[in-house]
Amino acid sequence: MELGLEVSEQAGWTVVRVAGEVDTYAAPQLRERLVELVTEGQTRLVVDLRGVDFLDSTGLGVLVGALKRARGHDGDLAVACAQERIRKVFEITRLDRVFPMGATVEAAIEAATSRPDPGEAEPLDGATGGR
Amino acid sequence: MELGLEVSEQAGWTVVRVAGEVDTYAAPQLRERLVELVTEGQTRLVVDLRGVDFLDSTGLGVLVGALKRARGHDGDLAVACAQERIRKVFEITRLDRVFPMGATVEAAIEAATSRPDPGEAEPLDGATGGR
Amino acid sequence: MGVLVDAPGVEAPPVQLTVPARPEFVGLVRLFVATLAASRRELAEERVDDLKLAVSEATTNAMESYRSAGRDAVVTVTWWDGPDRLVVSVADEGGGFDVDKVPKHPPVTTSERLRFERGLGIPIIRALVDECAFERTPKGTTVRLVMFCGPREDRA
Amino acid sequence: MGVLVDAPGVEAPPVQLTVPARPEFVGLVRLFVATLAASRRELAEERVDDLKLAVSEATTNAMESYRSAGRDAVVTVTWWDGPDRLVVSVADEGGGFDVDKVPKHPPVTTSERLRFERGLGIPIIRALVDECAFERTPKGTTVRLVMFCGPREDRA
Ligand SMILES: Nc1ncnc2c1ncn2[C@@H]1O[C@H](COP(=O)(O)OP(=O)(O)O)[C@@H](O)[C@H]1O
Ligand SMILES: Nc1ncnc2c1ncn2[C@@H]1O[C@H](COP(=O)(O)OP(=O)(O)O)[C@@H](O)[C@H]1O
Repeated sequence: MELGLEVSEQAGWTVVRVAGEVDTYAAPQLRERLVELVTEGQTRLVVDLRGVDFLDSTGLGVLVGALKRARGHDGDLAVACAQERIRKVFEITRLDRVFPMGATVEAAIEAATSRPDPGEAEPLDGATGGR
Repeated sequence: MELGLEVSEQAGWTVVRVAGEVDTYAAPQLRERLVELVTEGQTRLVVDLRGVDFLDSTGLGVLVGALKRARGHDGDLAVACAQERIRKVFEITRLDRVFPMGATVEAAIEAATSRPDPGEAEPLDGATGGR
Repeated sequence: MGVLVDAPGVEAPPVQLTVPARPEFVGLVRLFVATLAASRRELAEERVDDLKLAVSEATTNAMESYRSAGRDAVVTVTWWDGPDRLVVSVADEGGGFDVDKVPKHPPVTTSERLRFERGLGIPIIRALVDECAFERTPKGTTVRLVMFCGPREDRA
Repeated sequence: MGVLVDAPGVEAPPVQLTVPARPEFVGLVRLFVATLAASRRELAEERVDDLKLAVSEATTNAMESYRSAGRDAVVTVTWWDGPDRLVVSVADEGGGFDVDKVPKHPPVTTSERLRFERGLGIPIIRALVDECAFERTPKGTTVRLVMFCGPREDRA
């Protein structure tokens, strides 16, 4: 199955709306798109996972890679996610402490901008803006 | 999967609305219901297959059995069926020549009542009211 | 695996599903077929439905072949994705039968016809697929169904 | 078939799906699990999702174990429907590994963490199922996953 990937702008952030199942088959499509965006200089990203039915470790890995890349260019990567099922995957892996997260795109941006220093490479403790 | 089976009355006919997949697993449920109805004296039956996603030879067999039973009690059994996919199964097996059929319950009843002699045990040639 | 399967360009390995010979599993077989067929985008929806029904009929027969069997009876459905065709086999070890000796129905235009509730499965299979073969195996039957289709699109 | 499967009341035969070791088939494996799990109505939807994800992760690993394999590499997923549990195994012949030697990630609170895009599959599996075992087989690995659930309802 192909992934749905729509890019738009919101409040100075680049929003990537993802639809479908982000698994080992589809994750490369997402990686490619995110790398492209950062390469084009769009380093403030929101990945909107609200239309995603399934997300596995491969999908998480792509997001971690893109986060590292975005922060390396003084940007950030926030995650919008409303479904308990998807949120759970972040919680299990404790990546909800790494990504700024929110239940809507607005909330995800808010979480990213209220972090102590969005340009910094990592949260220094568990109390990040994303929680 | 359980079959949906709803019984109602229309123009003096007993309408059995079937929903789901009528296969070897579910067909016994349909058979049981139809036998019950004929036993209770409801011998003018319309089986409404418009909510059926799948019908196989087992399902057809149940309908043939019920038709025989209904006609044996001077009744009849008409079939309402709108989907090409389901209709095709009747056509392949030429059972569209045996059952009075229509795309709606009204049309199915019309096909049954316009047959030369609805109480007769069989159509005598291919030109039955159901075509 | 026989003539049909050694057709040029049919790649190993196939996809295979084994289910207990019980009616509640025939729906899983249909889902298997529908899902695999859907990945061949050049196959029209109607033909996917045809293949689904044909495999379902063969599976029902395979399950019924075990009428008196123990609890370990299974039916194995195997799917080969060829460049120009789909090949599906349905195998049982239910004792086998001679397809040429299966009795034919009286014509639908006679009242005799209504005596027969069974015997529609094989005619339906024959009507829906492009090729079919009923092979005897040491312990049962393998039904092979072939559906021709346009050349496979490359997957991403 | 190993300790977990010989658990009391687990009936033969299992349901089994074999797919080529290619990413496009992991979706079929998930559909297989979701469909079979759905027939256990006493299993909450959240736990069906958990099992689906765990099996998907194990299948992805099994597929990746064949990185340099030929075209006949397959992954076999087997489903046992026990009275008080579901047991799923995922088997490959991709050479095997020692689960105790898989490196651990640095804590998420350090910047080191971002260097690792991989290595989340096994932690996710462990978090989601009630029991899991990574068994070495002669040529590869069999991962067994167990989900406890209420007693099975009788099917019609
Ligand atoms: N796989 C099989 N193993 C044994 N006998 C079979 C098999 N498939 C078909 N048959 C025989 O052929 C007959 C006709 O099959 P079919 O046309 O599908 O109708 P039905 O299954 O309704 O009788 C069956 O009744 C059975 O005796
Ligand atoms: N079935 C398997 N066969 C061989 N090696 C495996 C298997 N499953 C896991 N591994 C090894 O364990 C490592 C960790 O697996 P996992 O936690 O799923 O993360 P990832 O697959 O993303 O690396 C893998 O990188 C691989 O080396």
